[in-house]
Amino acid sequence: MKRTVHIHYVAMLRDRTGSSQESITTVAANVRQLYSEIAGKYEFPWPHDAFRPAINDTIQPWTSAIEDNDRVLFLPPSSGG
Amino acid sequence: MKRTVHIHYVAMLRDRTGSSQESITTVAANVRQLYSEIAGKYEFPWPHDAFRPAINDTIQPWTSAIEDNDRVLFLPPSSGG
Amino acid sequence: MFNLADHPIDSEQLRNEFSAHTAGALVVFEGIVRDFSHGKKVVRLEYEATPALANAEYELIVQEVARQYPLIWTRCVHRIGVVDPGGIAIWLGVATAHRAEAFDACRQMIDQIKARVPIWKKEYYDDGESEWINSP
Amino acid sequence: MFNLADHPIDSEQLRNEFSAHTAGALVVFEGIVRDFSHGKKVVRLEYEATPALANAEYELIVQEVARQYPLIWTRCVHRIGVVDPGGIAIWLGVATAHRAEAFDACRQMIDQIKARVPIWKKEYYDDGESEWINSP
Repeated sequence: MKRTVHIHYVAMLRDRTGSSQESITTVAANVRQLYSEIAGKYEFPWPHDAFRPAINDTIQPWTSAIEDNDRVLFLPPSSGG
Repeated sequence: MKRTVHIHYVAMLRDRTGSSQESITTVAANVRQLYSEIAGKYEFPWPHDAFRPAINDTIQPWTSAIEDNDRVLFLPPSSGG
Repeated sequence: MFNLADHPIDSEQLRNEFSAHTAGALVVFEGIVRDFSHGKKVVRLEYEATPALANAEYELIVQEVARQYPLIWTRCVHRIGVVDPGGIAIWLGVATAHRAEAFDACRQMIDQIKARVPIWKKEYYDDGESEWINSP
Repeated sequence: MFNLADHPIDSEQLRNEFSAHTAGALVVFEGIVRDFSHGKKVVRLEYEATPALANAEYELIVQEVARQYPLIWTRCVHRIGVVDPGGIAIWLGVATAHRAEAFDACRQMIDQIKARVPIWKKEYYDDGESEWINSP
């Protein structure tokens, strides 16, 4: 089943992809699969577990299912303060 | 040998003696003996080692000799902050 | 309360948000941008954050810390955007009845904020290079 | 630098005395007069101190702490005279390069200041009684 998801790129992910947001149609069932798809597309040098996934502004496990129209972020390690 | 010393009373010592400063002539040779004299005069309920003696604005041991014209304080336990 | 600020942090204004007669101790931490990092001269930083996620994570941290220490007041502001050396990156204030718990709670909060709140820092150096800090 | 103030402490002014691009962390402790102490309602405090001795003891403490932590900046003001509940009794700021040492140094300094700097506090209660705190 295909879903449209809105991926927001921050920090080094935005630098790498060259955009801060894109909407894609995917067959990925969970956020882990979605990361693999994106990582392949942009040749990310980072393993998925370098990030925390967030769906619709909530941090979620990598096994979380994605739904049509979800807003997804991959959060790099924090470096605030 | 008699010396004149200037004793400054702070906090509960001032409350007890009813004055913030007095000059006395004493035969006390050190600050420990001076405390005993004062403690007797005003019937202090406190042992000498409840205080730290200061002579001419420097904290000193109880065995310190006192000289003519010294300025002496007995410092109660701190309660600042 | 937490917020992200895209303008310089005003310590005075934040301090003045505090007033509680039951508090005996206020500990404030300010993280300031240093002009030297990773062996290079820093010319500026840039902070980026995701507001909703940052807020939610901060609130989780407050709840966790409040289970250990009787917090009376907490306030935090973190900069986003460009910050020059000497500028305040984060202001965190914690008030409690007694001083030991104010120090402990403030320290635990700043440690957790730095580790968990989704905020990212890019350092720009005087050799023209730049780097995302803690990049995987 | 240390001083005794017979007027309300201005946190903002003290904070603004600080500026050092080599410091990455500023920790400020404020001790605030609580309205409840020893089971009674406090209506006011009165602080008394011996300026020269207080200054000398504070400087000793700074020297001791500076042997353990690389202090970049320290500043302390303590009130004397009448302070009402909610008023600031002491303001202590410590800046260092990194945050762990700023917390540790600030905490050690306030502990030592309270224990050693010759300042005395009398509490006045709403039942008309008053008491020197830590009286022997």
